[in-house]
Amino acid sequence: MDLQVLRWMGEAVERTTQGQNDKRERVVKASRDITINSKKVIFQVHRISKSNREEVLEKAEKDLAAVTDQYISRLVKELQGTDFWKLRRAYSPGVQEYVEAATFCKFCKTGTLLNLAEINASLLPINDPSLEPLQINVLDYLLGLADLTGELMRLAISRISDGELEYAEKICRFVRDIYRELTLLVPDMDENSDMKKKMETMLQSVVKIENADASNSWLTFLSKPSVCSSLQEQRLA
Amino acid sequence: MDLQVLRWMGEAVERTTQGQNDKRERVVKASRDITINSKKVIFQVHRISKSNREEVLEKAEKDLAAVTDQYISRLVKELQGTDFWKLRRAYSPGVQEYVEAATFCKFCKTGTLLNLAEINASLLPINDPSLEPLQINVLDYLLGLADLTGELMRLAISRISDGELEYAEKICRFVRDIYRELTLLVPDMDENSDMKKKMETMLQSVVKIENADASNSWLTFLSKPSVCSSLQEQRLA
Amino acid sequence: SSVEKQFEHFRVQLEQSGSLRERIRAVATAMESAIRIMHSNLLLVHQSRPVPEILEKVKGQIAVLKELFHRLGEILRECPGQYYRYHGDWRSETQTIVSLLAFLHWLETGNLLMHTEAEEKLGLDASEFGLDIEDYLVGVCFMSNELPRYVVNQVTAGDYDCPRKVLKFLTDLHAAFQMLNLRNDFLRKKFDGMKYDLRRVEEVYYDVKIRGLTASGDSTGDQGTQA
Amino acid sequence: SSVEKQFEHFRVQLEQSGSLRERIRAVATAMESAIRIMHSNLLLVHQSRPVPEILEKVKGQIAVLKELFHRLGEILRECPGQYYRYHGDWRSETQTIVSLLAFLHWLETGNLLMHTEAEEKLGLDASEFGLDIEDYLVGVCFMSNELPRYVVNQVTAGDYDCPRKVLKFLTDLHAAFQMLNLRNDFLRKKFDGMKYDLRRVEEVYYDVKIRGLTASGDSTGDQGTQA
Amino acid sequence: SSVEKQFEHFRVQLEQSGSLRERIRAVATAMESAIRIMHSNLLLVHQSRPVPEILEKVKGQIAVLKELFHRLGEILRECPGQYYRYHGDWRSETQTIVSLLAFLHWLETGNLLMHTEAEEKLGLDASEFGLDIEDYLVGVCFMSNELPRYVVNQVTAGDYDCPRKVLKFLTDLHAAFQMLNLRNDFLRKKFDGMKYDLRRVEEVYYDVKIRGLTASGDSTGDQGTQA
Amino acid sequence: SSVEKQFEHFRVQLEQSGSLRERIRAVATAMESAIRIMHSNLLLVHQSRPVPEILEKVKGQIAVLKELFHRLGEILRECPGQYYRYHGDWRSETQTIVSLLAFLHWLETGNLLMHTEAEEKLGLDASEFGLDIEDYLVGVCFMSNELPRYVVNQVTAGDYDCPRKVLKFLTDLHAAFQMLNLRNDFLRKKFDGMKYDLRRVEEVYYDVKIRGLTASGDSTGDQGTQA
Amino acid sequence: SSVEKQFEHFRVQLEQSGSLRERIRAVATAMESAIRIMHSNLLLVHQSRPVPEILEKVKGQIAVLKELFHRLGEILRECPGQYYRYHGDWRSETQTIVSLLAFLHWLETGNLLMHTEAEEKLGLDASEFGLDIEDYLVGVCFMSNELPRYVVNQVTAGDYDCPRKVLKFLTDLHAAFQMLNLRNDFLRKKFDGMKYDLRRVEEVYYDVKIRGLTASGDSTGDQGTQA
Amino acid sequence: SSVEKQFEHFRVQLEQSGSLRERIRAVATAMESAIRIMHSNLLLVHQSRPVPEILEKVKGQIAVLKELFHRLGEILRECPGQYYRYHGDWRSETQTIVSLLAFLHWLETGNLLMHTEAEEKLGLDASEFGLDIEDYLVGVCFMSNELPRYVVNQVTAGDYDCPRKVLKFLTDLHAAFQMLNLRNDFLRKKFDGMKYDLRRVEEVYYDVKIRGLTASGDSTGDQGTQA
Ligand SMILES: [Mn+2]
Ligand SMILES: [Mn+2]
Repeated sequence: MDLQVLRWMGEAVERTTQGQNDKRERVVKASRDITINSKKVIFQVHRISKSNREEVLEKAEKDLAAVTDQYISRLVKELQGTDFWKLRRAYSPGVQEYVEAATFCKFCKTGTLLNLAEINASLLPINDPSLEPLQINVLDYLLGLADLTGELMRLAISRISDGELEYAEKICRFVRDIYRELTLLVPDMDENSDMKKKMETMLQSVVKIENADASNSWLTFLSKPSVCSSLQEQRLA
Repeated sequence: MDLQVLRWMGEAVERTTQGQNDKRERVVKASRDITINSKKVIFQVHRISKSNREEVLEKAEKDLAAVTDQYISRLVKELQGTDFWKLRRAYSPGVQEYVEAATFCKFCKTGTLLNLAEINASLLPINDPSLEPLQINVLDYLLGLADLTGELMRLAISRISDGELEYAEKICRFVRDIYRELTLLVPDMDENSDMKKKMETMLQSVVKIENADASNSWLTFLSKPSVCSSLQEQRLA
Repeated sequence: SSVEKQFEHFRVQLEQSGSLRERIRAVATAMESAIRIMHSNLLLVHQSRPVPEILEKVKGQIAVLKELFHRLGEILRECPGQYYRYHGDWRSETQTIVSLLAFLHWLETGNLLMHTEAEEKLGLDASEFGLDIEDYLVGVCFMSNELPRYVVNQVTAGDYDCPRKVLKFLTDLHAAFQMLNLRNDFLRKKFDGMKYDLRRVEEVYYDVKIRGLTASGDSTGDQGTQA
Repeated sequence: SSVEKQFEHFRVQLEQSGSLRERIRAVATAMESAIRIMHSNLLLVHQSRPVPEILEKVKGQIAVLKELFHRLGEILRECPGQYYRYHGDWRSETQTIVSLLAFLHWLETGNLLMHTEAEEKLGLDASEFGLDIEDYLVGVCFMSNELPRYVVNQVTAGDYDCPRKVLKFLTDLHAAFQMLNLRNDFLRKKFDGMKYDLRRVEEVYYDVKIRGLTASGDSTGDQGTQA
Repeated sequence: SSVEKQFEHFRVQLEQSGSLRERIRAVATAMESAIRIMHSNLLLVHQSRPVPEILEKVKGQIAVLKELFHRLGEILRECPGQYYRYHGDWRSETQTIVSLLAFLHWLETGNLLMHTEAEEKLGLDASEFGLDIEDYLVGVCFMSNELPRYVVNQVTAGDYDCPRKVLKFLTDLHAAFQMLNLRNDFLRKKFDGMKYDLRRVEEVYYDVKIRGLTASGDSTGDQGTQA
Repeated sequence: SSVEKQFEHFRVQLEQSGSLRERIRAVATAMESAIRIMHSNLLLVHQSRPVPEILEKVKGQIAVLKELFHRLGEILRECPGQYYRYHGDWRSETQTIVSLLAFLHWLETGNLLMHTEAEEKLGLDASEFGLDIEDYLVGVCFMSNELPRYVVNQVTAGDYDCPRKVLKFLTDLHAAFQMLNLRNDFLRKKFDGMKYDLRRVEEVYYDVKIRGLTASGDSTGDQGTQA
Repeated sequence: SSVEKQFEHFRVQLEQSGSLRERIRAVATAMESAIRIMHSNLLLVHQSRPVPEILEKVKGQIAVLKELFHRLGEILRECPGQYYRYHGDWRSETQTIVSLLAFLHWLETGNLLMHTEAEEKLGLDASEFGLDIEDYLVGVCFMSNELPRYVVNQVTAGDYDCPRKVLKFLTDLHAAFQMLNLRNDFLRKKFDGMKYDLRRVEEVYYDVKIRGLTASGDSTGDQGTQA
Repeated sequence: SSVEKQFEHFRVQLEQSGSLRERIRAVATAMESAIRIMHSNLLLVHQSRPVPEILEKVKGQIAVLKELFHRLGEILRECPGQYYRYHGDWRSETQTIVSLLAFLHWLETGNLLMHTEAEEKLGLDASEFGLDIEDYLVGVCFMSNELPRYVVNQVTAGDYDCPRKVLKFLTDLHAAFQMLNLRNDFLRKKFDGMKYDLRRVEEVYYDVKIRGLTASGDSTGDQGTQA
């Protein structure tokens, strides 16, 4: 065997895998930045209350647009020319969090679910037209959606404390619908062990909203003077 | 309920368990010292060679006697008046190592197994005659014996390298006998998961001696000029 | 050979202790069975059945347990000084028994079942076969786990003073345990769990208080738990 | 050689049992799929949709399952006496199916689905291919896990009498299980979990009670669950 | 109530199967004990004690095992069609027994103990209570684990032809197994381990060969293992 | 609703990819089967059977594998750009195939099978469905694991020059790998294992050398491995 | 020889650092003991005992801790620049101490105990032996865990303004933490837990508010916690 | 507010220490890379390439490492007294470097590389940024792991005196370590492994001796290792 051949091969391979490794690291970093900044958007949306709705959402949307323009576009740049599936593990967490943030904003604004097609359409402008455009895949979208329900749960509870009962009720219905739909989809998903874990968390979220909602409906009931009879009187005495 | 009663109980209990904990810690420490010093005795015995046998064993026996007089007697003092079984977990490691050292010395000196009864008899002098004397229990003895085989394996290998083939052969037979006897006993032992692990290690020791012994017997075979025919000649050429 | 003789001797010894252990296990299994029935009867307290009725039901089981401890004591008398060798074999049963007795005692008297009282009820004699203190303490921790549920069900049944009484009992108990310098072991873990019971009872008391439900003449006379 | 012949014989046998197992797995997968749809429909009960509507929806799936059990029975008829050899391959599906049927049955009638009733619904014949008792019992435990959530949602929807009914059902079920002397296995673990369901329902009942919500004549007549 | 009656019925059934299982476990424990003695005697082969002497010693244990399998068969006759329900309770004992028998057989004849021969030795009748094929195969794998050590000890004792014979036996055995399309289970794992035995024997053969020790007329006539 | 519509769309998509995956798995299973036969034939090399005979035997399997890769390529052509989505499903098979081919190639030529040569043998076309470099490298590591055993068996069969040749090959291969800056992953772990192969071959070479066995005219002409 | 001399030197050094570590551990054990008493006294706050009384009780322990930190500082002065070498040995004690001091401080003043204030109370001097920032932050997180329980008990005792004050404090604290870009470590995990405390306090505040319990002039003047 | 100011201050500090850590990690990564090349060159010693040639090759890498340690020292000078805070981040690299240097040094001189010599080679100054003793000792243990392989390959290459020299070196080294009373930690574990190296070298020495291969005038003059 010719050592030179081997050495040469070594170098060729080196170039390839080394490049891959560096790229992977950069993609991981991009993904991490997307995550952090998407989380900030979500945190911003949670500041919502009856009085500051418009203002909060406007800010959140601006922040989200910034995530798209700055961080998602960096990811797009890093990925260019690569098989999106090869590095999926590296960027999937960030994309999921981005989906979570985007759908969360949309729901708070319009009460509807932001579709995958809509998200992907919104990404087209930041893609380099000469390359295959980055398109978020179904799996990451669904994984992001699963996390969305956790945020909606928190939102519902804070809305209840704030007295916006109907809104909470609406959230609750929405979450239940998503949960049901996902129940049917999970078994068809690629590697679904993550998703299965998320489904359990989601069920807990659903149950939590239900409980908060329940105690609330009893409490509203209680606060009606006609009904809360002796108990309330006792307290007032 | 009377808080005073509770407090009182608390203090009483405190006294008891606190005393227990301190004693346990002291016993653990005594056990650790026994372990270290028994290991030193074993290390000393491993220095043995054809030329220094007497001298090495004499030194080892002196060291072992020192372990008995200084460290085992401290354990005896700590344990006095206690149920030996209650604190067994605390002192068992030390006692096992002591058994290992004592039986190792004895085997090297006489080629026989030091009995439990003999060990326990040797402990009587250091016991306070007014109290129940510390007696090593069967389980700790057997656990120590299991470790002994590991030391014997090392000894056998070094004896083989040193050319004392018959001695190694003898060790090998002795270890096999102990292994066989223990095989029959293990299932009857109290909590035998430790012992089961040790049995596996012991089997490995046995196999190791066998392998060393095997390669040795080929080598002795080889070194007889009448047999080592062409191969040897090739080398000499 | 002498080696063989020694090992033969060991084999006999170990078989003896093995059969002893088997007899102990048999007693422990019988305990388990009595515990199951006793526990099942005690659960009726959550359905707010009167304490005397429950006491009546479990009395028989206590007698059974006493008898079993007697039998255990006799077995152990065959191997003096080896209590702790076999302790692990009836330990968890003993802890559960203490928890049941302590709960019953609290229902009757509102007081903590003391260590000596527990020994007495089980016919144990500390001088030869006593109740291990740590087992007693673990049993008391187990008992505390039952209290939040009891409080919830009593309030449901209209006994609004119950949370206050249980809270006082549990607070004192927790404080007493806090004084102990526990090693980092099973007992410590169980005790660490007690604070969740305390917290839950505090929350029920809070619920009752915030709704002004305590004032009423609730002290249900048929309960012995007068703190 | 005879060794080769023997191994050739083994190869054939292992392939036969392998392909049998594959056919069983295929049926089990089909069951899983039907279960998934049925479960998804059953979830609507938490949104307080009327029981008859839900029953209507799941009826089709029950028929599918019956058919699948029929097919399973036919496969097993090919290897008489080996029911328990392959049992593990459809076990967890069966348990889930029992839990769904038992929940439905309880919604309809307020009663526990009996073992024989479950066999009947699935077209099983105990004499040749019956429903394993332990599977049935595990299924019932699974069903109990669903009840706390159901109770909470019913209360939200204004059915304040539901906790009382469920509590009674669950208390009785728990007591019945308590009679069984369960080995330390999966079933035992599941049963041990049932007490958390019980506790949770007690707490909801407590919440409802402490707010004085029970008195009203709310018992929603459109539900079959009259305990 | 009918629920109570059902659970009473279950209680009886579970206790029956529980006691059956206990009886099976008792037989399995007795097997274990006979295995232990047999194994201990078989260990003498590593000290190059003559095979006939060893055979003599273990004969008694084989008779004991045969009797125990007979008893097992009788217990299982009480619950027809449930062989595989309880199979796990005597499975590992059976596998060890096969491995011991196969090793003995190989020492005597140099051949592999066939499945039917194993059944015969244990008095099993395939038509009603046979030897499960996978258990037989696992047992054969276990036996292969013993061979490397045997080879080493035989070489030490001067039997330089042993590695060649064992290597041939093991190579053929490995090839025969290779034909089976094993599922990814316990048996597969055990079989995967066989290649380490093969490799170890190859290395001993290598050691012997490289030292030029094979040529001599060493074939020790007192051993039945003529491949 | 639009939500339902979207999810319905997803369901269709996922089912499509699910069935694609199933078809891929079927191909991978067929590969596994061919690998098993090929491997089993290749094992004959350890019994020092002539290389040409072995090559003859495995040729058929290589053709089968080529065909299977072709089929895989066609399936993947249905989902352009998703090679790496399904990669995990045939990955380990590919690695094993590379290891077998590389071993064969080395037997024939004494050289390392290059990446492009491997692709060629399998009919792969890098421009659309190539051989992943990491899979190739892992396969080469696997191949190295086989060499120590081969050396041992060759020496046993009297080929004393084999260790030197293998040692040279393995040293060069190890050095080439050392140049790669491997991530801390599976490949790295496999490569780390290569040094044990190297060490073992060094030791065999040492054994042969220290006994002066190398000088003889050993170069067995029927082997292609002339370094 | 020089090697021996070097190792002799190492032996001395390793023994020195070993004994240093032992002395540090002894101080840490003494801290643990003081912490236990202090914690036990602090628990009285949940029984709504007046803050000044509690402060009186714990003052002694703070003095003890200060003294112990002084001793620690002296030990560390013996090995300048090695603070972080031994840090792990007193770390968790320090965190608990910060949490207790911070809780006390909040009870007294309604403010967050600042890092410098904590150093001051413990007699630490940042220039040579300061309080590690991460330890301080973990301690603050621990303190937040105590607040929900405190709020529940205060409301029970009639202090309806407490939830509002605590909620404000906790919200600000949470927001302040949010500013930090925490690594994915222990501190981050503890901080993540803070949101559950926040949520629980929100719930109590909500309970109190919805019942119109806040308006009253309840602010119990003997408490320093005026936000 | 002051709280905000404090947290702003923390944010800055945490970011500073975060970026410091990142810079340290970057240096450590660069070290790793140099180590890899150096190690790869050093491996040539197993192919019995002359030591001077190898020394020549690695000289460059040592210079690189020296430069990197210099850079590390400068980073650490920014945070005086925090050496041990970040120690974990370059620890394992340092240990490997010591092992490589010690091996080289032994090849050149036949002596152990002393701690001060190692510091000197790396341009470290004990007074401000020294080489941790435990890291040095672990490195020496790593070096010992390389020796058995070296001995085997030297003997193969005809250097029959090498085993004796290495054995003497290793025996002394082992004895020196034995003097240290090591805690039960990583270093202890590594040292425990040294005895296997010792044993292996003993075996090679024995092989060489028993064949009478030592007497010859083999001392290859181009090697510095004259013990
Ligand atoms: Mn989220
Ligand atoms: Mn030892």
